[in-house]
Amino acid sequence: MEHRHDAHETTHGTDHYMTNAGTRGGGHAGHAGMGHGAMNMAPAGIPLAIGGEDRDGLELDALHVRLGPVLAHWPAGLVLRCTLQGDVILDADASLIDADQPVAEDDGRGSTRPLFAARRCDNAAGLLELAGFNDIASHARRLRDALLNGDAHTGPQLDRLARMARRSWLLRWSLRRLGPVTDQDVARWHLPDTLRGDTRDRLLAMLDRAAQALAGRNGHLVAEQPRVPIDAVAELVRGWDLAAARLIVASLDLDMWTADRAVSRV
Amino acid sequence: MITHVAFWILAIGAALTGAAVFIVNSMARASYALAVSFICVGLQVLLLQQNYVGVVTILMMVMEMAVMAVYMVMFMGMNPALMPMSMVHDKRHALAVSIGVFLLLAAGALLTPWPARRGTPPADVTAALGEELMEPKMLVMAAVGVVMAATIVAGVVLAAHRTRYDRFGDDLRRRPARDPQPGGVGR
Amino acid sequence: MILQTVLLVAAALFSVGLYGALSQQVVVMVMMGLELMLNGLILAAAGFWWFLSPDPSGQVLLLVIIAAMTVEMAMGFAVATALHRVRRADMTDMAADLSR
Amino acid sequence: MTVVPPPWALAAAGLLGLLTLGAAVLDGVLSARAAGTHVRTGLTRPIGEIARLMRQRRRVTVAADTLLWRIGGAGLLVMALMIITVVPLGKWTLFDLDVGVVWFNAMDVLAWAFVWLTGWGANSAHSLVGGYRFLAHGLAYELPLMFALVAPAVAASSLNVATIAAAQQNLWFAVWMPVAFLVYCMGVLAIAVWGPFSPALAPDTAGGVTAELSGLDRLLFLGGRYALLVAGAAFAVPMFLGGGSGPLLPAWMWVLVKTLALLTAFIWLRRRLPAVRPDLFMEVGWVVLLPAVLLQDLLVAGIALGRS
Repeated sequence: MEHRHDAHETTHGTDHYMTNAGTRGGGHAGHAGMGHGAMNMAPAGIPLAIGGEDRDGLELDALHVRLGPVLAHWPAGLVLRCTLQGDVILDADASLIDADQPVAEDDGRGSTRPLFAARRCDNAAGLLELAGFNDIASHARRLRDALLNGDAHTGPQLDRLARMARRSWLLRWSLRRLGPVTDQDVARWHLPDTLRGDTRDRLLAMLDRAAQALAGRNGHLVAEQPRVPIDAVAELVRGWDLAAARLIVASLDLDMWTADRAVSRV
Repeated sequence: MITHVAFWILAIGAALTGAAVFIVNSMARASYALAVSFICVGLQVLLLQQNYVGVVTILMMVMEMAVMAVYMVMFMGMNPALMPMSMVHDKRHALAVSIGVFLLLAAGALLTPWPARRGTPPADVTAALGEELMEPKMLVMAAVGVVMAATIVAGVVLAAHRTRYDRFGDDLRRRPARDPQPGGVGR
Repeated sequence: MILQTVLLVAAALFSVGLYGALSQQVVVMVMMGLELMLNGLILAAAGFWWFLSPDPSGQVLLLVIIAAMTVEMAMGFAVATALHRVRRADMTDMAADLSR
Repeated sequence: MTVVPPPWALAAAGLLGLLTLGAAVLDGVLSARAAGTHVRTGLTRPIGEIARLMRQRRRVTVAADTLLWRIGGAGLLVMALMIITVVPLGKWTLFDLDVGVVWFNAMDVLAWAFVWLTGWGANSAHSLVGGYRFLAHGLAYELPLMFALVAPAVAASSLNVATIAAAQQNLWFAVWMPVAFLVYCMGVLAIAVWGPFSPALAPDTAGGVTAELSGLDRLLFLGGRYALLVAGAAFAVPMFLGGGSGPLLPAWMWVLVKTLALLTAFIWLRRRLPAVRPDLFMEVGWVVLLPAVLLQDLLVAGIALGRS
């Protein structure tokens, strides 16, 4: 469990009253009763949080919260160490668990077309669940199960899912303008082209890729899949609130099974 | 009889939770102690047959204290939410003054020969209040309304950090606005 | 429940609030003290209304007190936020120092 | 209007409990159907969940504010009970308060306190974020809800719930003040932290205010949400849906039927609507809902003035 009064790792360890009192020097006798100095600064053994600069200029306490490696609807193995103020992610630092372990070179799990499509459906279901669209999410999950079971006639179902996602104006309202990735971002962080646009665009693209894989239209699948540098994930969530960040990460369609050092595939 | 018992329970509750505001260590507890004190007073006002005012007191104050708790946690720098705190100055003088004031007020309350009750309560107290507000005391209502609206505007202006120039650009033409996080209607 | 007891309770609430308003250093805590004083006022006004002259116009006073409280709180919060932004001050005497 | 003696409060609480359980079962069935599993699992899951939570040992977190945490967890259920005291069932009521509408309003505001306290008490970042998200929602929904409650009161020129119900003999208020009705329904979903207003306990914050809740506390909190849906639906009946008026059936039965119908709609809506994040909803609440409901009030006031 993470605590909201985690230790602050930066160097300005004094609290701001002390700093203020110091700069003002004398004329300060009235504060004798305050007795800050005598206090134990770590209630229940947890040092107090310390404020820092933030985007709203409120200097709220900075909390250190780790997201992952295991979290519902979260790419397993991804760890984001976030510095939160309120629920805004001030700073984040991404890493992968077991990144230095040798990964079995493609073990066959990601190679077949239905499995590739199933993985896209799973990621889409996670994103939809996070956005609170329970019905479409259950649809995506059932489709994933059908794909994994090798059921026939999944193509029309996938089309239906994509149509539901494309037509829902509520989905559009809820996911548009979240975590936009521009052409410059793509170039700067070496992101795959498929991530361009906002969260809704990426959701639709995800479902498109699944449909293409099932129809056998894209030849490359895993071997030539573009990769998402892990640091870009941290870059993308910076400045968003916790929930928006969860949506953005889910929309990246990360696939950690084939993760290698500091790189993931889309 | 039951009203008397209820009144005294509420009275003791109001006073104790009121005192607890300045005794407890936790900001959350302090603000919600004050909320409980207000609820007790609101219920006492209900006992005094002023239903509307009593219930409105509860309504307003619980909301205010919910906001208050957030402000406490936000702005009480070194987080006395968890620390035992003693953020008082001139404790002795304050105590002396307030005890003096209490004695004065109590003496006044007990010793003043209060006049006998004039008039009788209206049959429907709330309706009477409404008519009063909308007819003879309309000015009060109008003034309160304007003051409230002005408060909303002034409060937002004082507390806001970004102006419309930050959002819409220097010529106010940028659409959509540049916000840290986009809002729901997409302006 | 007679007028005297109601007024006693109100006086107690008012005095506790006064103690808080005088002794607390943090702006928000001072506001809590003020609120508690107004709380006492509400009770006293309700008592006066009921026991002395239960005609409708008296209740208007109560509503005005409640309105005053909300305005006080709203402006207090706004000022506290503004002070915090500008100087990181949340103590009354810090705010006083800043005015010099 | 007959005010029944206080012991009947127990019966009212029992009825609330039954409807609450029914709501949980209905939600279970709908979830099971959507997930493609057998409907029976949906029927039995709420019961099993109650049994599990009653036996579960409480999770302990470091430096939790246990007192406030427990108060918050149990509070929603108390709110629901307080709300139904002013709802007339046919011609019986527990508490014939002349300012019943304001009473409902005062009780629904308690959600601000209880949900936030539940988030605060656990001393965990995720649950605290959940608590704040609820308050952010509150800032957006509370004022429209208040003004939505004003509309029926103005139309019936009374704050008494029974009088408002009686004023709808000819036409339900829901029919000619649809905006107020919809905003009221939204408010009920919001105080129950339900459906679109569930971000305070959504999976995107690892469960939000419920992240660390366990055992009896969790049962009370989750049960309290269903109970609030029930209470909100029940209060809508005299306010907007004509109270006990209706053909054939006795008045009290009509109240129950209407409550159940609205409750079913609430439960069903959860699956159909996305969660509205507070950052999105704040603007909608102030820019769209508040003006809309104020216009509705103006219209209602005009019609009421024209009638008198």
